Amino acid sequence: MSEYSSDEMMSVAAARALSGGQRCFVGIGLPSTAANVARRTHAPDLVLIYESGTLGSKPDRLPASIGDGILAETADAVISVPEVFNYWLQPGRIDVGFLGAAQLDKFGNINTTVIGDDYADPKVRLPGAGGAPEIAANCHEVYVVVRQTRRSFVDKVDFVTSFGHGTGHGERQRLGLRGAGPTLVITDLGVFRPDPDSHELVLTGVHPGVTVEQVREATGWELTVADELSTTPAPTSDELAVLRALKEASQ
Amino acid sequence: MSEYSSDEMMSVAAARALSGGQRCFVGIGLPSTAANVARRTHAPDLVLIYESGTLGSKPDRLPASIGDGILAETADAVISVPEVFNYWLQPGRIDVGFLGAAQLDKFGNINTTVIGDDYADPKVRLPGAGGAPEIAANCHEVYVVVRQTRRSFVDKVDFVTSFGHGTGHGERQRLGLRGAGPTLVITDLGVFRPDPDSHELVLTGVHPGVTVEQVREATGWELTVADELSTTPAPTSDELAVLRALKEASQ
Amino acid sequence: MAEIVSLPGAVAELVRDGDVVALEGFTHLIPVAAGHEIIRQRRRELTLVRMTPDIVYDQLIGAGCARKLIFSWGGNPGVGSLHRFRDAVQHGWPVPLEIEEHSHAGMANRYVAGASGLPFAVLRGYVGTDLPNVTDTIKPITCPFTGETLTAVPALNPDVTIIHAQRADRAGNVQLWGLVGVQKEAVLAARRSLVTVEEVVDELAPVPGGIVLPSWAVDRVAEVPGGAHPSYAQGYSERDNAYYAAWDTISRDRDEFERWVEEVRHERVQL
Amino acid sequence: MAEIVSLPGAVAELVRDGDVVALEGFTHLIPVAAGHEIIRQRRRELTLVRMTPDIVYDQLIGAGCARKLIFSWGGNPGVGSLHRFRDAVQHGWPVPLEIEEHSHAGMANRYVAGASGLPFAVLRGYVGTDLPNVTDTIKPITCPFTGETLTAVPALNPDVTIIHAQRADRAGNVQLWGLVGVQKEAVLAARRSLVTVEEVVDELAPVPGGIVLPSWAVDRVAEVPGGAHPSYAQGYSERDNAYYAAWDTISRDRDEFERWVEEVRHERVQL
Repeated sequence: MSEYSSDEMMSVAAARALSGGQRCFVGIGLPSTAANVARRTHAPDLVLIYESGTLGSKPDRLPASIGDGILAETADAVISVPEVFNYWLQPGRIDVGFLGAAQLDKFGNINTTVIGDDYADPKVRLPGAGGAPEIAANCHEVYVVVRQTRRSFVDKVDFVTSFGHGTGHGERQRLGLRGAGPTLVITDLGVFRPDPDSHELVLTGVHPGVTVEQVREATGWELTVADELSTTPAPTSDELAVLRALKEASQ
Repeated sequence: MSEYSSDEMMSVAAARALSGGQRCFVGIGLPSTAANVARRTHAPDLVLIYESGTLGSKPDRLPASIGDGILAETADAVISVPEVFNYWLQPGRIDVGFLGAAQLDKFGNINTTVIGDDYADPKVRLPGAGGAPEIAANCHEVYVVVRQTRRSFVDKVDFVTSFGHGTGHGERQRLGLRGAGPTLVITDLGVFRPDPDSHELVLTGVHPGVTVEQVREATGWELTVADELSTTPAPTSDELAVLRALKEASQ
Repeated sequence: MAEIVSLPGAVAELVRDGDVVALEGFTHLIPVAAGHEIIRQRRRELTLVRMTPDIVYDQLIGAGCARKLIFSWGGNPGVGSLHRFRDAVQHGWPVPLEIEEHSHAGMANRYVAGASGLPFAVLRGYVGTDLPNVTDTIKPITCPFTGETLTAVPALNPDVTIIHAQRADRAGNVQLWGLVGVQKEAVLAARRSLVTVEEVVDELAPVPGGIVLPSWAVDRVAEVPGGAHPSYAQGYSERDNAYYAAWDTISRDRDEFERWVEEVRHERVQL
Repeated sequence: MAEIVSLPGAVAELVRDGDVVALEGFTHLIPVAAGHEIIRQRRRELTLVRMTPDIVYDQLIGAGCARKLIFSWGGNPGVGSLHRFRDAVQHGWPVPLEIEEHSHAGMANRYVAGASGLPFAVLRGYVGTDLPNVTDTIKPITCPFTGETLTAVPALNPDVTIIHAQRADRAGNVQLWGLVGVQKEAVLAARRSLVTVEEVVDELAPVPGGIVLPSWAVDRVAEVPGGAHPSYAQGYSERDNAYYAAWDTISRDRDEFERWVEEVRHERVQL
């Protein structure tokens, strides 16, 4: 077993969550890294869909952006941006939406818009929504991958850019949203899943060497821990090799 | 001057109505013949648009249908059927809609749906609307080319498939239709234009050898004749040669 | 992922009595062989959907497969009328045919809405025409920003869409080019889909103007060379204009038509 | 028909103070040179529109050309934040920047409506998010057939859209391929349009995945080789990732940024 960083553990854990044949709508950054590792390891049939308009991209390096030319050159089909949203995402053809977040709250709501209470005068202006609101709404389920700190993992997001479970307790269904929303959150510390009733995120696994106390300290709400807490298997040398090769190829 | 048929006179007269650089949405049959003659004679820059999804087709023979392969092979761009209607026709990008008709009435309304008063039990079931209702609505103006008889040239169409001037007197504008509607009707006998106020079709020209009385007999309403009645110049030998070559090439 | 199967197998599996079925193709790439297989398998009570019902729909209607037609232009292109269609509408032969009639723009947008997972589409259409008086799937809608009134039509979501394409690869990815019509939308709008192709190849070389339907957006693919005859498949075949003209004669007469149907029913299936 | 002109001439003619201007391009084919020309000509009070405002919009905003931004994602892709954009939003420097914020799906559909001559578009979007609370161009709409509530967004119809493409022919027909983004819709939605191209050629050979905008749908074409730098033009250039990283440093500091603007303003125009 090699040495590895917590970021590498997170990427590998996220990659493992994807399985072959799934259609995955890939956000840029951490989600793209994880999805590409999955396709290069246990899930070669994983279908990668990017909002720049590519269906079935098979990049041999990490794309530098969602509009990287390699995504188009290796795709089964290149389509317009309106088409990717209207014909492919909106009707529920995508199994998994794979998203990052600047802020994530205990009900899986995502903020990538502003930090601070005042939208008009924000503490920090973030990039905004991009494709995320409709990815979160229309994919069968959503996986979120995010580095966990008390600032990113909050009780309530300052701004709901992408709706997760709202205030929980079935609010998605009441709003008529057809996808299941965030069913899995993977951080550099562990793994979270929504409670089936309350839809609050519950710690269901920790990465090797991480304590529940560490997770609690990096969580901005009173953390619930699952009765059966798993420990993520450490990255295999194969997984690490693929991850590092992908990252190196994209320098 | 060669001998020519009244159909040939009609096609040539219709062709002359088009001018170079115009974007023309071409219905199949008589309109397509005329538009292709125009492109091969005085209007080489005429842009032909077919509802099968071709922009700028340059066929060297008459297409057998609006989906003839030659239309795609010679086009500047081939697009989907939804796109041709939504992005090109609907926003008013087309100068002239060139239509045929089974029945046409004195206000330029077109029927290609049913003959007879009872839609549910028609005397004759016609093909239906096709692209015509929106061609008639959204082109800057509409030219109609039709063989004229008392059965085809009626006081009031049995069914309004494509709206011309309705009951006249500015009804188009009141309905919010943006194109000018039928501004020219060419038959095998003569040429008609709507009166600027009433919008009733008025005979403004006759083809060589045709009398006003003949036109009146083939018109199903009390015909108004323009004060200045022109006589269409007979087809030139060049026009006839092009028309016949196109027709021959499509056998 | 699309499975590559035989045409009879695919029709037997996908097309059920009473289904809403779209066989799309705008003059080019019409899935005629699949239509004949539906006749052969004696499907009944179908609601047939197509922008431009032509010969193959005349055949399906004459063979008694349909109880309803949703369409925007029905004719034998370049020749004239559809006599079986007329006979069904005007005389209820062999069974009455209900019709739901739209314009091309309306039908195209109904497929777009269906492909987009929306319940309706908006267009500038039908204004002043008699179509809204006879078709109840045309309604006004008001723009919430400008107050302008436009026209709404409901989504089309066929139970099955069948199209014909030039090629598929062995994984079931489908490629078509030339006039692509409304086929992508019709497939994406459907609950189930079948694509007949001229050939199955190892790899889909990119073609200018070509579109690809990924394998995971299609249910079944069947290799049916010439499956669009008498229409054409660009790069593979020419339109058989004589057949269109000949159909006019066959279809004018019920007896002659019935002989034709018997022939189709007894065609050896070689797939 | 599109006229082939110089870039400075086209910008001088088409882009006016106070206009709504879209420079579209989804990472690929971003019309950066045209953006710099707008800075050079010191346009003011523009409403800038783009799904993915990145470096060139950061530059336009920093140079004081814009009073408003309509967008769905603003960042330096693969690097981080847009510092000039943040400075304008958070501190009103050099002038206050109003924002109208959507999602990608909403923006794409706003262009589609604009290209389609419709006043609004319908989508499944924004439900449950805070965006409708801060953006007044998001409204509910009811399906007249099912009663379901969906979301409407108004059409975008820029005064001018500028895009970059690989090629045009001498008649002004424009061809682009690779990631085509929302460029066709943005051009068709606009009142006036300019396409900068890598090269003007005698004939547009068909390219797989390529689309053509006919000359009569475009107002002006300008030959600007490398006009997408630091983004790329598939088949012509690679993305200059180092520039994106370098921009982070330049844009963090107002003084350094102003030196950059001065350099752009004094660039020799060779077109």
